[in-house]
Amino acid sequence: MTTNEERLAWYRRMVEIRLFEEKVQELFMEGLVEGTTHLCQGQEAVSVGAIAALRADDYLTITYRGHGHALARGVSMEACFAELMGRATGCCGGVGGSMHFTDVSRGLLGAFAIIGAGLPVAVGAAVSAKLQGTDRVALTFMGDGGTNIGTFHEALNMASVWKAPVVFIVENNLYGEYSPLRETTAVDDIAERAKANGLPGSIVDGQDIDAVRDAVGEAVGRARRGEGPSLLEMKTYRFRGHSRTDPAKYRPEGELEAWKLRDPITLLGATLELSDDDQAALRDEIQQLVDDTADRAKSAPTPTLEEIEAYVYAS
Amino acid sequence: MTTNEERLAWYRRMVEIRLFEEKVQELFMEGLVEGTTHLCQGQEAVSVGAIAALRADDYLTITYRGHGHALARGVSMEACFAELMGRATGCCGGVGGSMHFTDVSRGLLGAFAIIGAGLPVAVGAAVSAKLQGTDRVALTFMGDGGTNIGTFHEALNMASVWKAPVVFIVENNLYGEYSPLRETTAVDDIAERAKANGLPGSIVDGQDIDAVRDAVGEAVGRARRGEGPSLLEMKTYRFRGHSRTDPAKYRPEGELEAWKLRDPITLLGATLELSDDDQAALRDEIQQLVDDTADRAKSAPTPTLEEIEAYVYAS
Amino acid sequence: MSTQAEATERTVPGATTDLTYREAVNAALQDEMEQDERVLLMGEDVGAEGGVFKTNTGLIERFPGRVLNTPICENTFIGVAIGMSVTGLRPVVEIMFSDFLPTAGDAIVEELPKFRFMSGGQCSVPVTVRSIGGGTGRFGTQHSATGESWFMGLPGLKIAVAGTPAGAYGLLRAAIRDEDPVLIFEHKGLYGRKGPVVRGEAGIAAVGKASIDREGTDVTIVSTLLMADRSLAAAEALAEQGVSAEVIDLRWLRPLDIDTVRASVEKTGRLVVAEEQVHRGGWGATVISELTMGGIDWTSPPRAVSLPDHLLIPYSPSLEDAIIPSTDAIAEAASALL
Amino acid sequence: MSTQAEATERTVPGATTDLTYREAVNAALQDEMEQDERVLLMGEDVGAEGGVFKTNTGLIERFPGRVLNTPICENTFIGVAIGMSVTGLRPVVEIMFSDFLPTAGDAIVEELPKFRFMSGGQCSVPVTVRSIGGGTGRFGTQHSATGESWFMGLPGLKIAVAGTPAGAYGLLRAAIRDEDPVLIFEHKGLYGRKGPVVRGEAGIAAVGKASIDREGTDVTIVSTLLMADRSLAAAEALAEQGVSAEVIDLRWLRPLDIDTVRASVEKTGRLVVAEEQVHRGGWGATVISELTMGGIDWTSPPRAVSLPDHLLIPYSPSLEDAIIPSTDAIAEAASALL
Ligand SMILES: Cc1ncc(C[n+]2csc(CCOP(=O)(O)OP(=O)(O)O)c2C)c(N)n1
Ligand SMILES: Cc1ncc(C[n+]2csc(CCOP(=O)(O)OP(=O)(O)O)c2C)c(N)n1
Ligand SMILES: [Mg+2]
Ligand SMILES: [Mg+2]
Repeated sequence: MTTNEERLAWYRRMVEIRLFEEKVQELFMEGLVEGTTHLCQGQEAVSVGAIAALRADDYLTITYRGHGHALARGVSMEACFAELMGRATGCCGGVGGSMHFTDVSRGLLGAFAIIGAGLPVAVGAAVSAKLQGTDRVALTFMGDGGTNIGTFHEALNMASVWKAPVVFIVENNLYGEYSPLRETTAVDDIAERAKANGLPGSIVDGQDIDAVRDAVGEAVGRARRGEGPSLLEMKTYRFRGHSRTDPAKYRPEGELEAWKLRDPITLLGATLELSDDDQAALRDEIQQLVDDTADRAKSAPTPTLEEIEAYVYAS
Repeated sequence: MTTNEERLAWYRRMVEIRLFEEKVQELFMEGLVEGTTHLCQGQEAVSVGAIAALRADDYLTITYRGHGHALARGVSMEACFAELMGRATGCCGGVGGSMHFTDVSRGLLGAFAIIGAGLPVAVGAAVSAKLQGTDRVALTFMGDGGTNIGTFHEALNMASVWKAPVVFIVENNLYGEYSPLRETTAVDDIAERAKANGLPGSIVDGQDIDAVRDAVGEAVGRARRGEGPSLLEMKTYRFRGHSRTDPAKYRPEGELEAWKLRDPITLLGATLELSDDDQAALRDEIQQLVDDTADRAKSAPTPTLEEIEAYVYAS
Repeated sequence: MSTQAEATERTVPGATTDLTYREAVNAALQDEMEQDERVLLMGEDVGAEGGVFKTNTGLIERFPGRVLNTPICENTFIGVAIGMSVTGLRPVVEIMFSDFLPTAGDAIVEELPKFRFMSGGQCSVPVTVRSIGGGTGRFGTQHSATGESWFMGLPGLKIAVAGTPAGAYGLLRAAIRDEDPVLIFEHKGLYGRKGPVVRGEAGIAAVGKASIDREGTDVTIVSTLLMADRSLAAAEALAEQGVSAEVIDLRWLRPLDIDTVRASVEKTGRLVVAEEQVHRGGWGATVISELTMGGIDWTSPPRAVSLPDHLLIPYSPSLEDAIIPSTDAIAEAASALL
Repeated sequence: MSTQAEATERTVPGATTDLTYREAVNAALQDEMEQDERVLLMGEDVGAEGGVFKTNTGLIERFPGRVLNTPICENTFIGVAIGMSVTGLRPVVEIMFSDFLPTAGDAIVEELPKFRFMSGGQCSVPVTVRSIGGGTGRFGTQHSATGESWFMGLPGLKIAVAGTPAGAYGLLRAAIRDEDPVLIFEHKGLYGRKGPVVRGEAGIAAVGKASIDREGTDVTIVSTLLMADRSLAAAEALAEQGVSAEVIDLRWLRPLDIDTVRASVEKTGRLVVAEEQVHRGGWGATVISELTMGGIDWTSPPRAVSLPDHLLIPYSPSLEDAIIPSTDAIAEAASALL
């Protein structure tokens, strides 16, 4: 179904996200990015694969770990870099920072730094689409640890009861901050939690972008046909610590290495039959793009207090 | 296992609760009770049967629909009447009212007017008992509608993860206020929701006090042996509206009548082989007790502001 | 049931009629839903039986599909309303008792006011949250707070408080039309109170404008909700003693109409704030602080008539009455300034 | 990691030593857990790696079974702490960022303060909730609030705010020992700040007592948290200009030590409140209101240096710096009064 051209575009996008986030680390060292960041390295197949299943007029909400999702949705890389550097040209005018990448023009309604907060918003967008007689669908991303907060269940239940065209994507990367899933979560498979709220839940290999795309495509189709919400648990892994300051020493030895063997970029690359040279060339090209884009973003001004005052109230 | 003597005591207690609540309605008409009340008529087998499975040193938390539970736990009927009339001799010194019947000396730690709020407290008491090396158990009661609030899932998950000796009793009376279960809740059987949080859930006939006592006995035993929490869904029905002002017109015709055929008092009475005369005599005796107790309660003084000031801070 | 819907329907638009505070809420919902099909009402049991406080009578019949009963999950359904509002709808959320607002604490503190800002102004969030608070109902400690000042320190929100039927009508309509999130507080002790309401556009309140409900020259009484009602009664009593009290129903806590209050106090030199909340952390303290910082010339130090700082709201009826500021207490505080 | 635990362990009890604010928190937890085995620490990721802000270093090793990592569910784990506290334990709950307090809104507003009262005084609720707030970290709109005044209008609660290492140590120990629920606010911008701490009983703060951190005669500056630190720096700068400023670290918002503030302002006649929050609805407004109602004789009208009322906290570093009251801004406000 998916053409190899599209799959090559996914590959490109995943490499872009990976190198974008590498660059973020660099900019941090240079003092151009401050505060905190939560990288999604290792999880790129989830954002790129899932968002590939959406239509341009669909909605989505994401989290503080949202660089990849924003880029996957086509938010301008320059606006993302500018946001991280607090510039007026940032995707949130420089006031949001790393945790709030938003682009309403692309249906990306918000990125939330409070666990669980994005789910109800996605349910609301989905219900809204339905009430307005469109067949738009909403997608919402969250983490495994976040399924322990009440809002998760509340949102699933409401989506079910109101038959909202929404798809819940849980990126199960095995940890919530420093805590392994097992220590905080009473189930091993988050998909189990769907049933308690009357919706289908299934488990997907989050490192395999084709599997992600197919599963999300199916769920989105179901939602679009008015058959209701569903939940997909993506088994994945973050290659970095939880946030910038976390060296992730709590991981058992060998775990990271094992998961790196299933790097989603490598896995997709292998199926694309790209030669090592092709891959290297593509990477170089994207690296250049990333570096140039970051440079351009740097040169923008920071916003003024007058500018941002207009962001508080609409009227 | 249960002797007929005990079962007769249950019967008595259920009649007491029933007539207590009838009296509350009367006192309302007389202007002696104000505000609101949430009667448990029809659900008496749940409170009496479940609490019969507890030890005197166990803990429990209840809700605003808690008259029956407090009486079942042995809280003095006079203190309950006095509380409803806002007297200093009330079980909460007159400041709590109908929604907060509490008796810490009996392990009845609190009655909550906010949906879901009693569950974490019960989990905390259970964890506390465990950490302090006792084999005490906590029981917590809630309604079906209340299982849609996040705290419900949060509390179940924490109980599971921490293996807390707690038993969650959901009194599924088919409605949350004016809303039938189906309209707000994505599952028909609340017991389904246990699995999402890694604990066993089962369905019990809440009109059959022997079934209630047995199921709760088993769950309490399990908790006491350190085998973890569980959830029991009691299928039951409230004979009255949600609260004092609700005539319950939203019920489909015949529903109430059908459930009245399964009045838990009648059902237990039948197995006790009490003659009609015996039953009438018992009822009369209890009616007298209820009337006398209410009269005594009336004569107590209301508290002073100085008295209740001491209830705010302990130090 | 239908009598109320009829009562409000019979009203001629634009004309002044006497409505109860409850009817005024109902009329505002009706009129906004009629005029703008993007407006929805949602919350727990908002449909059947006209809702728990019978403010919604007739709406589910008149606007099928636009009155939505929710499960019990305040935090989530306000979040749902946010999602609706940024995609073309204008939801009105009912929170049955103001004491349940903290259950939705994240949605109210972190999401509603910040949503537009965090995006860099990409969207607006026209959500109205109605909530019903206040004492005198013998509902006890967890069902009697006004909650009116809990969220006043949150830029990004607007906050309205309805003290009269006219306020209940005009503020609710203004809230629904506003592009920003508005919390609007109703008082359950006022639902039966009757008063004049201008139905229609002319009756819509101006955002951020306090209402001078009675003019006077000796002392200013600033109040909200039930206290607005009692302050008017206190002013009557004061008039009999020859004291001319100006009564201001604040109507908005954010934006706060400090100018109207200042102008009044510049005239009277004296101020009583009458509030059904503890003074600390509330709008009353804010009003006094801002006037003082602005260098007002107090004829005598201002006073607050408030809930006691060392007590919670008890069930026991006589005690509940004893702690909620009475008409007499307000009048006495005003007299004491002269 | 272990260096910090060692650092605090090396301290001789009773002696004054220089500790960082972070070490002071750690020492308070250590000392209370050492002395009273009913004390527990619980919250998200409080164990591993010393917790997110490294305040808990060494505790999980030293007190096995008494440092409990929770799932992400703030409302529930505060409720769990209540259940523990009424059955013989003394839990200390960590809420990682003060912005997550609203997530636990019901537990904080409706349960913690009311639990004892609603029972008619049958039990006490010795729960301590530590939460870490404040700006300067570039954490953006949802992770930078101090939140200090959000709950100040709630009888039944006690609220402490730590502005110095001595406060961080002494207030936390006082909170844990108190029979009532205490919210204690730490400021993430202060963790690295060093200052003298009296370790041991003598260092435990008195409940409800503000601290005069610097004496002066011309102007009183009242502050909390990071602003306490900046107010001291402002007082230094003012001294160079020949202005003698008295700096009060309020330390408690409930009970509020209005007497200490009043005594100071009676002496100086001038007041600046320096607060990392908007003025409206906060402790600064309350302090000014209560002094004014008490009839204080202002030499010149008091001033507030606060967060802007019309802005939220932005990520962009230069803007964040621009809105959080600076040492200069505090000094200027004080100078302007003279
Ligand atoms: C209500 C709330 N509590 C706590 C936090 C702090 N926090 C941020 S991320 C995180 C872990 C989330 O884990 P998970 O959902 O698995 O997502 P991941 O970070 O692994 O993508 C926590 C506890 C928060 N942001 N919001
Ligand atoms: C957080 C919160 N939201 C709403 C309410 C109002 N309320 C009180 S009882 C109730 C229905 C509860 O239904 P259920 O859990 O089935 O218990 P039942 O009353 O049937 O025993 C509601 C919505 C509340 N008390 N708390
Ligand atoms: Mg995770
Ligand atoms: Mg029910």
